[in-house]
Amino acid sequence: MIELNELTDAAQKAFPADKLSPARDASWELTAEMGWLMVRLPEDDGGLGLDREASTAIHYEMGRVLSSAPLIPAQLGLQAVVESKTLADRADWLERLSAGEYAPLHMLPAKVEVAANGTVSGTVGGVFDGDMAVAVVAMLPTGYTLIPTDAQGVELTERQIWDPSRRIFDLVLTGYAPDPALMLSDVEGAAAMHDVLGPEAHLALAADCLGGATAALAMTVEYLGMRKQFDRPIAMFQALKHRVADMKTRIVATEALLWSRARDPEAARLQIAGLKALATDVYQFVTEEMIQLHGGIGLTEEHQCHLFMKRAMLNLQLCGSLDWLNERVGQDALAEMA
Amino acid sequence: MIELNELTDAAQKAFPADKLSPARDASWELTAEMGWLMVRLPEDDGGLGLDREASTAIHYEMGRVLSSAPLIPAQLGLQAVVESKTLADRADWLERLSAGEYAPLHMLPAKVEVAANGTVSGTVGGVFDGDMAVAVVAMLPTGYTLIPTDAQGVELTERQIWDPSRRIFDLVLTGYAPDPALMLSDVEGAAAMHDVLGPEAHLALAADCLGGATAALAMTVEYLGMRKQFDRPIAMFQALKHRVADMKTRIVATEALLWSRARDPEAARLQIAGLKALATDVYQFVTEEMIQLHGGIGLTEEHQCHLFMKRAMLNLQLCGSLDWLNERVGQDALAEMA
Amino acid sequence: MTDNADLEALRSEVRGFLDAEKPAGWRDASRTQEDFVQTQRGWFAKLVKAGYAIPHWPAEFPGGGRSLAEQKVIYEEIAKADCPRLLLSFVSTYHAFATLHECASEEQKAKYMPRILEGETWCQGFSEPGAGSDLAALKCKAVREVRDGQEVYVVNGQKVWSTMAQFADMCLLLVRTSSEGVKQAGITYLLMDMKTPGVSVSPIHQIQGDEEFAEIFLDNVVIPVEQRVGEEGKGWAVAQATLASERGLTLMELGYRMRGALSRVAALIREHGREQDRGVLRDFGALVSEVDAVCAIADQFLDNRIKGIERIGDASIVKNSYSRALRAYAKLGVRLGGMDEQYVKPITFGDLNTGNWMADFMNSYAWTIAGGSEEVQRNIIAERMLEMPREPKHWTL
Amino acid sequence: MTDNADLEALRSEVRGFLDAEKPAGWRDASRTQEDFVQTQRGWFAKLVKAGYAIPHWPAEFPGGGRSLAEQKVIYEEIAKADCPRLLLSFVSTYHAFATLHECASEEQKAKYMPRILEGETWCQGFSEPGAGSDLAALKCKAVREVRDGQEVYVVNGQKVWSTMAQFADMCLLLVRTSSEGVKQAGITYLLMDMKTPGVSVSPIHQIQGDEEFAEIFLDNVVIPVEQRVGEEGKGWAVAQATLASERGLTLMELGYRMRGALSRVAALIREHGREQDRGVLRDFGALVSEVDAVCAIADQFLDNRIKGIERIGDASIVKNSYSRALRAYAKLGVRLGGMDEQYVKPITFGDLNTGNWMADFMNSYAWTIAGGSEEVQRNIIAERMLEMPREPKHWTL
Repeated sequence: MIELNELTDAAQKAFPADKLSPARDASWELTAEMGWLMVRLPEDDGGLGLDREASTAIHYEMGRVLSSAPLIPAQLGLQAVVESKTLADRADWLERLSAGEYAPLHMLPAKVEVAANGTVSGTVGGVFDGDMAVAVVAMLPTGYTLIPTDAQGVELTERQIWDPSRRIFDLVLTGYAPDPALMLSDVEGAAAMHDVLGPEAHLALAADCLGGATAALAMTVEYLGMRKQFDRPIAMFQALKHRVADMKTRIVATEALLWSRARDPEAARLQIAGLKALATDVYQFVTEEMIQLHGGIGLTEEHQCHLFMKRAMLNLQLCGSLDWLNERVGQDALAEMA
Repeated sequence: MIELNELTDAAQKAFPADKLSPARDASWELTAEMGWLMVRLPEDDGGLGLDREASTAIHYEMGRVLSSAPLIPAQLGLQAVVESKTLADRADWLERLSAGEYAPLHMLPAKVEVAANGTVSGTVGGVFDGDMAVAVVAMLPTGYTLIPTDAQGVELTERQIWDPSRRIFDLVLTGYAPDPALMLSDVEGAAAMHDVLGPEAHLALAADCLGGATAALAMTVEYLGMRKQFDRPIAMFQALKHRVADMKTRIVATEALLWSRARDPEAARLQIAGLKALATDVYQFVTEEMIQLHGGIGLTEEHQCHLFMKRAMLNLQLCGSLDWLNERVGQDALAEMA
Repeated sequence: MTDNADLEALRSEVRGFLDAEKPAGWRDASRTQEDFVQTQRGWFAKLVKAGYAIPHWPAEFPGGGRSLAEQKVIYEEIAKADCPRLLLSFVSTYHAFATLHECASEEQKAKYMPRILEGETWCQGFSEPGAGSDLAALKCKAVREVRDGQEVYVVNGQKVWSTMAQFADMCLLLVRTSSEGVKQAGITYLLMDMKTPGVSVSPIHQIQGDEEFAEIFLDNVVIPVEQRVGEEGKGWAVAQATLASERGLTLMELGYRMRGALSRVAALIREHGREQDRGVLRDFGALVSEVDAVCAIADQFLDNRIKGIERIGDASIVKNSYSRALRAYAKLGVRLGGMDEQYVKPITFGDLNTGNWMADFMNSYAWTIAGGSEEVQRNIIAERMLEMPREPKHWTL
Repeated sequence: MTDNADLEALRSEVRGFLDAEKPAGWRDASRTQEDFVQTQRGWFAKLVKAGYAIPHWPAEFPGGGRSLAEQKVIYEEIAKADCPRLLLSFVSTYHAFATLHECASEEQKAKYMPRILEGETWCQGFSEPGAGSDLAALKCKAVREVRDGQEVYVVNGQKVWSTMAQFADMCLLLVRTSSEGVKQAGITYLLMDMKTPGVSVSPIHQIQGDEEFAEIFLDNVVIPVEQRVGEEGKGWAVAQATLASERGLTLMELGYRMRGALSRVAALIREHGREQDRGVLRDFGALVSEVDAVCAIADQFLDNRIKGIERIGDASIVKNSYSRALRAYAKLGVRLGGMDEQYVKPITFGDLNTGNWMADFMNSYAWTIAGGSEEVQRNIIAERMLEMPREPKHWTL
């Protein structure tokens, strides 16, 4: 518990609330310095061996400042390597990654085909900050694998996205021949690995959403208290107060679920998927209200409202959309309650 | 236009707003006296030959006072007879019905089976005020037909419903042998007749909803102005004012669509189905807000709020539920926009 | 605080009790108000005997002296086992108890506490027709007189929304003894015997058919001064003790019950053949997660109370989260049930997630209106948690 | 009023014109602000020539003297033919025209009306950073002086949310000439040449990439007294004429455009293989009916204006209905488009239902915020239509 507070305090000091989306490269360095790349690395592998609650706390803080450093994909990539039972140079990779080299898990589906000769062509989507990646952890039809970004038949193409706090690349494969030494799992192992990585990704994204939503709410409350119309602070208008109260209520309840899931090692995969769905829904709701309650200023790039909204909209699509996740949660609950 | 105002004025005089859900039998007699049973009967058949706008105006007013007289099913039953090309004693029936005899169209699906010998067994649902019906216009697998309520194998069973402003019966058929002389259509003709009756039913129900919603809004505004809390009328609380404004906005916009459809003889079947869906949705929304804004008193039977809510909830289910109708409207629009 | 092993031991002890003693078919035995009262009294007596009815009372009472963490375990298990809620004895064991325990004289305590354990039913006479959420605006008038040599209050007025007053033996009564100064100042707190001449009770017919609440009419009701709790004119402070006595446990319990009752929605989906309807699956999935969040926030609220770090407004957030989810739950049921739900079915008295969807739907409004409406909770959250300005006290148009 | 046969004749005449002259590929020719301005100017000139640009002007102007019913026909047909909206010339042909026509001197009319027809662009200098929906709280200060023997106003201050001010030749400017009395009293109305020294314009970067609005900075700008409309200190009344000049036609036009653009949602449903998703079909169906209702209410509003039976608040209802539907439309698109919509696509300047769903979604907020926010409209509906009490003027906490 104390450890968690320390993590949070340190994060808030390193990334102060008044500086949204600080420069990526410096943030990434700071992230490495803080030891956050090693938080979830087991102690046996030279890491800190902290649990989900710790990483959730960090992702929450990074969400709060709309961090541009790709800590979530980095953590997931590292975890894939940790989990791997087939990677040849596992120890070497772990050392490199915890020292700051970057091998992200991609956060959007891979649309690839495997030719008869085993080469792979197509696009692996959602590679955050591909420009600084030495390799990408990709889920291919043949299993999870590390794909070095400088390998033959591999190209990274940046895709312009609405969210200015992050950068996304496609990993474009053209007859890429996967290196057997870099396989992280075979086909059978892929499902098990997916069951590990999926909930981690969802938990991290939910934390990002709720950190962001909390910051968005605070900014909105502050603005309403400051801005005057019709000779009074607009915070005095009850209709606006009630809307802010609903923002607060939804954030706080969803946050309670976040911590409850983060602390529960038994939480089922779809329980965490449902949390991610709910958290993204709340984040969108909060940022929509934020824009409306800010009035005209919220529609200008000069103000920071839109950064929250655009991040919320992107989070809705990462690792499964709201529709997709809710449908699966519903299906699963239905089956369970048969 | 003037004619319409006259109809509306007469209706408001005959059914004053401060007397909700007046006794059924007296209302039914009054309805007949007002000539409303003959409104849509063509002049050639001895009726008033008025158009949809006129009947819509009347149904709107009847919705406003939560009328317990079954004018909608009566009008639809009459129209089925008007449309019939096969009914033997058509003229005779028209005379009887316009004189006040009651042969309603049922407003919920028939779940019946036809035996090899042509007899029919099962339940025809949604017969309003079956106790006063001489016959029921039923859509059977063999076509539309008049089923006399005193025929062999025919029984009416009242079903207790939440809505206290109306009474619904099941028409239970047990080996009922349809009378060929009472057939209103054959199987082929049934679809055409359905295309006529469906939009009429939807338009009438939409009018009922919007009349009711308008009355519910007026009662709510009055209550808020009267009721004091924290030393002021609660109508002063802006959060409540904004909710009332949204009630008003949704009602008025949907009402504009009601009149636009009522006046347009070319309106497509699914356009009117969509109107019914929207109007029921608005009615539910308005009555939910009505209850909440009335506070505790709205939860007691002594107050009239619940009458509106229960009627709104039943209207949602008559002649196609919200889900069912929206799905069809969506499907149709999708096909049309191919 | 109690350590985890102890809590788990208690948990399995409670489970054992519930396995053996869970009242079978209690819903069917609650289809009328009278049956409901019967069922409730029997269940309360069983819990008293087992030592689970009053875990929050001091240790001198059998079954008392439990930590909040222990209380939570007991409530959780009762909810998960889907046993009846202790509705009829709620006012006596929580409201009356807290009032007596914190504010009453030793004589009053000695007289009433044991009677509560024996099953005496209490009701609360706080709300009035004109006051609503503005409780302190109450008007029920008490005049101090001497009658037959005894100092008494003569009370006239009306109370409303009194839970189960029609079955109550005693009433926690707020009256106005003065109209000077601020409205909170002239309020006095009395304990009233419901059999006193001049007291009449009339149940409120609720729109879903339940009669959970009643009106109390007071016509020259004579109450001895000894029945006063606290000083004259200081009743408002006593009322705060009454009102603060419980919230967290109930909402946690109700959250778990709603979580369990999600299976009713699942059954409805199957019954109506909507298993392949992706829209319905999504709506159901979203509801499942929302209900999970309600359980989590109610849990967290209790944990914070246990740790002593509860803040103003926390309870409002729990209440609004719960009532929002309850509404969504009931509305989904009404929608999926279609026309079937428009036909009246027998209700279960005093139950919330009954699967009688229209009744549940209408009942859900009790949660957004009673006990401080949703709107009042929003004010609290905005003004007292987020420190936005309060509504103006004085104004002109 | 015009009779139906005449209206139908006009309708087919307009259709004939649009068939022949509809600017092909105008969306692709509006991908940059400059191209957009070019496209708009060309289309306006064409409409002026055809006599459809200023149907609401008096008959002495070519193409003027049309009834509101005729104007409606022209707008309807332009919308249904999916031709560009006349955005760039909107302020000049509506706001500037109404102001000149109703309140200006003969000299002013004679000078400016023809220039508008020739394509002169006007902007509106009303809103200020501190004022928002509380327009009369404006602070931009004008001091009357004599300079070089001429009576002038020297203006200092800032305006914001001025549509297309970066391309404007002239500005309808509200300034404060006095701070005595109520805030409405000290406002004066000026016509300002945008090329006057001290005027600088800086476009506002909107969050969806458009630059429809600009800020205007006024640094010792000298405006001759002859450029004043109405008396000094009476500018608020003149501003009402400006603001009342249009609302109905635009919303009717936009309603029809949204109705037409529903096919974009249909295309999206097919593109993403959601044709069998019953939830999506329902959401789409509900949206179709909601948009139909928007068209109906906008239509009815105009009909009521034609009949002279418009009431206070009607316009607010139309605006909130439209903006609610527009939001739902854009959100459904963003949702159905999924990740595809998170990648930036080229926007169409000055367009609303572009199928660039994230841009449309963000742009939809302009309709709930600008021109009297959704909240201000709600106040108008509650207070002025439903006669609920206004917000208190004076208060203490």
